[in-house]
Amino acid sequence: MNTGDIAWVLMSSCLIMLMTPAVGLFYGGMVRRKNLLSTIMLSFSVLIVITLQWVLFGYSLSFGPDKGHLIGGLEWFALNGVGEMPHAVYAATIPHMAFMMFQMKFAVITPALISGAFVERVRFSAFLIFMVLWSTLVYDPMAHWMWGEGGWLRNLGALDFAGGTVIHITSGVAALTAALVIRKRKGYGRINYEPYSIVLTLLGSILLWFGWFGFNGGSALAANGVAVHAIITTNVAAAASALTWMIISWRSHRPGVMGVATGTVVGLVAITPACGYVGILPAIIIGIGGALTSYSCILLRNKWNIDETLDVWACHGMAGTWGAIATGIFASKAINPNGADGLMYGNVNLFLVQLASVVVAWVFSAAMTFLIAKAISKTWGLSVGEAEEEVGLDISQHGEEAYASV
Amino acid sequence: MNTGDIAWVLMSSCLIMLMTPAVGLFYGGMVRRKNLLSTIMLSFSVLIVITLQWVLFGYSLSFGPDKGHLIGGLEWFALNGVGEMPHAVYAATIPHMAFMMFQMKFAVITPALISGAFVERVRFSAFLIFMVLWSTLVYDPMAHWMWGEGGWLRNLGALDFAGGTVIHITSGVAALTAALVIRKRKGYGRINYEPYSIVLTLLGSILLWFGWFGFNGGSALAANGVAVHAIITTNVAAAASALTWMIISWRSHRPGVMGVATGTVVGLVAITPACGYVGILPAIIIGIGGALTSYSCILLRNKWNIDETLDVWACHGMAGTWGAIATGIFASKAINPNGADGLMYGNVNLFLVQLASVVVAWVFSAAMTFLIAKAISKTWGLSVGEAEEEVGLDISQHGEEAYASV
Amino acid sequence: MNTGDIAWVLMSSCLIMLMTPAVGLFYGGMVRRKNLLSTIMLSFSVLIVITLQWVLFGYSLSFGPDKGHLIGGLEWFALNGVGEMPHAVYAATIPHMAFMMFQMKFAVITPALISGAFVERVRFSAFLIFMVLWSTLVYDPMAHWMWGEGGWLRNLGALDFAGGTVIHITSGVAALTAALVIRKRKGYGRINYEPYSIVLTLLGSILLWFGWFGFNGGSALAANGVAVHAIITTNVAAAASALTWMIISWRSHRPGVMGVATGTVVGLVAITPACGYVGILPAIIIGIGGALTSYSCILLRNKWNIDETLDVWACHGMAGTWGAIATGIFASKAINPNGADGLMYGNVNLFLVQLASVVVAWVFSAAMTFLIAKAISKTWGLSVGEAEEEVGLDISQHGEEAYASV
Amino acid sequence: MKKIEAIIKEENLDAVKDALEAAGFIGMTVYSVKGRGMGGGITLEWRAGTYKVDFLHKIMLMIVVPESDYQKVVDIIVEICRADVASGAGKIFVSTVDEVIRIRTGERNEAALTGSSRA
Amino acid sequence: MKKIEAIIKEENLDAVKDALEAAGFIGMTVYSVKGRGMGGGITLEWRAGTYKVDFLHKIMLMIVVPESDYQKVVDIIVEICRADVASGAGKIFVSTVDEVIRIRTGERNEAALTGSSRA
Amino acid sequence: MKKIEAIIKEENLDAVKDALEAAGFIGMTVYSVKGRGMGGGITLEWRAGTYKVDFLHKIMLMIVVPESDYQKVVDIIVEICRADVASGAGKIFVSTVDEVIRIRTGERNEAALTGSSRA
Ligand SMILES: Nc1ncnc2c1ncn2[C@@H]1O[C@H](COP(=O)(O)OP(=O)(O)O)[C@@H](O)[C@H]1O
Ligand SMILES: Nc1ncnc2c1ncn2[C@@H]1O[C@H](COP(=O)(O)OP(=O)(O)O)[C@@H](O)[C@H]1O
Ligand SMILES: Nc1ncnc2c1ncn2[C@@H]1O[C@H](COP(=O)(O)OP(=O)(O)O)[C@@H](O)[C@H]1O
Repeated sequence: MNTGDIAWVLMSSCLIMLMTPAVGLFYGGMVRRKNLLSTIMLSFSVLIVITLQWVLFGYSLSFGPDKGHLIGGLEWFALNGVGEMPHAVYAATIPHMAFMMFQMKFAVITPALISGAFVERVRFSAFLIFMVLWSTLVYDPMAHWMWGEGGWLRNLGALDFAGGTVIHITSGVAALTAALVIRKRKGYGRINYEPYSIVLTLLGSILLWFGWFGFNGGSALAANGVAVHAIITTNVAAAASALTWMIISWRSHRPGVMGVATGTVVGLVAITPACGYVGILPAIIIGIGGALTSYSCILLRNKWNIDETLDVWACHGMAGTWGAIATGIFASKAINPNGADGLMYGNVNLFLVQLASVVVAWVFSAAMTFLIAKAISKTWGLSVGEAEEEVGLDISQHGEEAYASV
Repeated sequence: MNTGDIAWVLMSSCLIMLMTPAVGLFYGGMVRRKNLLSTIMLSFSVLIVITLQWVLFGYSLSFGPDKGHLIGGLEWFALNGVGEMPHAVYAATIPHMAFMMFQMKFAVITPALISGAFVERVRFSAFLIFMVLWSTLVYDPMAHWMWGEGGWLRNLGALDFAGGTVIHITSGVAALTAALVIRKRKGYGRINYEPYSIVLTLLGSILLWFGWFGFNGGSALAANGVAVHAIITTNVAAAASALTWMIISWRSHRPGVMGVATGTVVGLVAITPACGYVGILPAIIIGIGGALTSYSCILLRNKWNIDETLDVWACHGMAGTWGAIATGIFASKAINPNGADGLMYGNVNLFLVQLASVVVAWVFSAAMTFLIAKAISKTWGLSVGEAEEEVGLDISQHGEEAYASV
Repeated sequence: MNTGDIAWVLMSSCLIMLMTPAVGLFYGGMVRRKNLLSTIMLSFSVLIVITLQWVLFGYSLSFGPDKGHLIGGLEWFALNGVGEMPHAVYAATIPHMAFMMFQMKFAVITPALISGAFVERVRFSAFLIFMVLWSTLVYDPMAHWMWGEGGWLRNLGALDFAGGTVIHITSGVAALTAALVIRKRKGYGRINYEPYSIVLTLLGSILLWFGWFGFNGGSALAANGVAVHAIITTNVAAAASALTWMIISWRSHRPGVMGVATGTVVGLVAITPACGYVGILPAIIIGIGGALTSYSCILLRNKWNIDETLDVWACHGMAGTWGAIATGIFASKAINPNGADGLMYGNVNLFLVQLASVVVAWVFSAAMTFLIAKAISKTWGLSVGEAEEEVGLDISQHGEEAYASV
Repeated sequence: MKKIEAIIKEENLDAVKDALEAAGFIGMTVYSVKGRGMGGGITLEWRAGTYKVDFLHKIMLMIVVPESDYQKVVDIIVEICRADVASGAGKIFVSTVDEVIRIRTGERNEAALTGSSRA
Repeated sequence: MKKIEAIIKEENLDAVKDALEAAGFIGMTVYSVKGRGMGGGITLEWRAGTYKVDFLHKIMLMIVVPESDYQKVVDIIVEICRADVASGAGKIFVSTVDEVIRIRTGERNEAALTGSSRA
Repeated sequence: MKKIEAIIKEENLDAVKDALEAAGFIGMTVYSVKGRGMGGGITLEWRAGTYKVDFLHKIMLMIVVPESDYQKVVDIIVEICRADVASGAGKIFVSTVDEVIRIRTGERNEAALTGSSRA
């Protein structure tokens, strides 16, 4: 084992931990004041619940001994057998537990991202049920396919450095699907839902950027040149995307702060699958492409008149899709010998595999999310009543208000 | 020396540094707007003042050459003789200075925790005097007994991985004691003191969780399997406690955000003494137990009609007490060979030693705090006048307001 | 290469990344509500734009192959030739890319600091132009002179551990100069511009303190005793300065939170050039001196009636100047063998070299900033119209408001 | 002239504003208030106990119009907000204003309420 | 009908509210204001200088009642807030309201102020 | 007595306050409002779309004075705020107050508006 690697992976885990509540702040600033706490609480509660799901059985399902290339076994229930000794395949230089911890934070953030589709009218209890089912039935299998020893997408040779497909595509598609199941907010299309606190959203995006260094850099699972490289491409793509968003919104109106914050996150999403495989100029292109993709998709979603409230699909699903495909284009063995060459370097195969993995993630997430959301909707009920929506979820779901002020 | 270990301990020190102002934010959100700044300022000023106390003489008193198992000598005044070379006993693979720095952050946070008992009516100058005396006369000896080379509790074999006893019990008991000395807030029992900003409290608890990884993980003083393990148990206990609190409050009313934020911190406190010694399932039990303990103690404190304003005793003192005892129950050499086996593994001795150390911390902290608080109260005065309380401490003590708004 | 060193430098880069938006929060809390977002946005946009400038050509200009001791060549355009292999001179144990990343964050924060002189009336587009020109024409050469292989100040033997001269003097002097070019805010001298949110400023200063550990500790470019030492002196100087500011303001009025937050930052600035070279007691003296210097300079600036809005000159320029000179006084080879002895240890030479480097930074930054600001002012226009100023920059420049509230 | 103080739901502000604008009533002042009508209160949570908060956020829309127009304004507001049959639809208070002064021009009363002098 | 505008201390709001409720006055509107009475100001600090802020936070409680009830309401408020002998106990302004409309039902005047139509 | 409600720019509050203080009008109440006069609105941005917000922050300054003084107060406010020729200089509404009660002393009407009983 290597203490430098351990230090870096531990630190990365800490950084990623911060991201889940940061998603809460990012989203929280975008809703109306009466739903501010409840929006943050959705993310915060994922951190709490999925932490437990993961150590009890989620990790075992995702990374445990492979069953038919489809799922991990329950042999590692309650981390039984997961100890200090490294797991040779997953990360040879750090304790197996460190790898488990690092992956936990990935499992945690994913349902938190989806929460953006539900805000302002979801029943808190329904979201708790949703997240446990979704994490178990969608995230865990998907993580196994892509990253688990024996997983079939991994065997196919699909690349996903830090979760563009597993995390961002699945959550984005899930968000769109869920929005088709849960009812719209009252007055959707008629009322302007003004974001209450752009400062909070900005604070969230700052912490997300900070945490994403752990997300992407930590995915090297060692303190090495790949980790360094991944952090740099991450930073560069975020900047390129934010600048692009700024310019687009300037052309149509003015360079809004909300837009720049969004652009930043979109750039971070787009580079996620690619960060350890592509060079600096491709990273810039990926950032720019992410902004263009997500921006157009927000317009599209608006036109479709779907109340996917905080545009998780456009910002995560579509930027993640673009990133996964771009990985198939720009990946280069010169950057990372453990990766593969992409289309630009004459390798059509990787490109096709990437496309395949994108399609799989889309279809699987959409189908499963629909079933889960529909089932909850029919039995327990997904959304609150109109009176509760009007009073606001902070009071109706949590009995509190964000700010005491007469 | 090992660069990986140094990197991790440095990083942990940075994380813990963040915790002290995070306590300020956590507490700041719970008071009325007119006392918001002053509440944060109590914590912030501890960071400033105890940093200097520590490098000048606090470290020497705590960890300097032992005098009769009771206190360190002043040989290391102004860090004289504390240098780059490792101290073989305290931490063999990192510079002695790094160990000093890491411990500084522990010394700093402890009086900040106590400040919760004083808010909304303490004189700022009185709190400054209090913290210097308390840190010197309570924290430094207690740290020496438990962690200093030659300290008598350490020699007895008491376990306190990251400060459950030294930090949380002493500060919690001190808070309760101080609350018996300082006068109640005007209107206590009659007025509802509505917390001004649950968002700020939540932000504080997020940063505390983040920082606690350094607190507990860094206490391994190396980037090794114990550090990894400590972070995982920390995370798990926090989640278990927060979930428990959510469920309890749901049963009686609704799952409040303030409650979940509190539950999180309580879980972090409870696991602190145990994190490097216990397994995953015990960590869950410790988290649950912490929530149950603190929740009941808040109700109790309310019934006693004591204005221990932000429940430091219930949340730190009692969760810390539970954690210290639970360490005596669940500790296992299989987890950490440098630890000991607890009651569950047939070792009554550790359990008794843990009980003894708890009793010592309670009695010592209560007695000394009473003397210090009483002395300040009789001479300098602990609390502001009623008019100043009514105007609010932000204006009366600091000449400022948290938010400029007509 | 050494994984511990890599882990630490990566982590430090993450910490410093956080500082630039933290400057935004710190400044943002000091302006009126209608300019809050725009103030944060100035810093945030530097992070975005200078990231790209740096990877494209800024790094090459600063650290690329030396041309006549004055500037780096463009050989490293788009990081061409900057790879995983360490650069033997800059940092022998980490990838060259890691050094590049670390330095990027320095380049990014410097123009963000200057933004404090512009707030509440600058055109956003003009600031974007300003920052690109300034970074290219002032920062990059200055960084080359002091830190680039072959740079003439470096060759002279000037010491600047973490950027007191390169970052704080240049930005502070630039701020003063820019304030002489841009018009004053409407009503300057007549209206009280009440800071909108001291809480936000405090949050900014907390994150700055946190990030500064990476800034100063990371400048050792290794996880070694010097890094540890630098963090400790940093912490101590911040505390000493904050305490000094608290006492000064107490004497004249009351210990304000805004003052303590400012004092903290000033202490961090003052120790920056010295942190890896001086002992603990000198660090305390440097902190105290920083507070005294900046405090007096704010009064002076007020008397001069210059609308250098957020006192960047007093807090960064003058504290940086004091720190650079103090380095010439207190530096000691006993602390850092790679440093030099200062005046106190009988070496007049270093003291004179430090003075020289200070003068160079002042003159160069003042002259260049004047040219750049004047040029923009004459052509594009630096400030918004009075109506736009009155409506506020958030709405007029970004089309948004910080908080939605009727 | 009459001062109309309408306490309405936040959600309805935009619609009311637009309707008033369409009818030529541009000038107005709004602010955030909390209030309750004849309904009861809501119990909120504080850590391990509970407390009662019984006010909900509302918008106060204040608009001063010539006497002749006030009924029209009231009707518009009622019309829009009434759609919402649930409780808390709001209340309107009408009182008399003795004098209106437009600061910029010093115009008084009805002249101060019209846009005429602006051109 | 009468409009009562009472500017009181934040601390007293709960007690006043409860007392009014007990006396059957449920509907009311409150908002945050800053104000000063005949007292002076407070000097605040800004980095190395000082500035003066002389307003303190108060609560504006606005309640409209039938003419016959207004004296009772005033008395209740004075009674509760007067306990507090320090300065800044507050002030009450009473004025006339010409018309009250309950938006939900369209009821006018006194009918709009009672809960009768709710059942 | 007269109630003067002046809606002015934030920037002018200090000057108005000082001028009123100089003329002996100490007691007053202020709060934050948003409003628009006869001017139009402003279009704001939301991610990839836009939305319209047409209110700007203003200060409501409310001051109750004896009938005899009200013209003086109006003049002072107009005087100070008028300097600013741009749009949005503000508006003043004057109405009648039937009764004033100083809570601390129970004094009524004009007595409640003067500082006399304070000594
Ligand atoms: N008597 C009153 N005096 C002052 N404000 C009132 C009064 N009654 C109602 N309000 C205000 O009007 C708002 C809406 O009242 P609403 O709940 O619609 O009344 P109701 O239940 O009588 O129909 C309340 O939130 C409160 O702010
Ligand atoms: N003449 C006035 N006009 C408007 N508001 C007033 C006036 N006098 C007092 N107030 C308001 O009443 C509040 C309480 O006044 P208070 O300090 O109790 O008055 P006094 O000092 O005259 O007894 C003040 O904070 C202010 O908001
Ligand atoms: N008819 C009105 N009713 C209520 N408030 C008004 C009215 N007209 C103006 N105001 C308030 O006065 C403020 C200043 O108005 P201003 O823009 O100066 O008026 P104008 O453009 O008519 O000169 C507005 O922001 C609004 O709050």
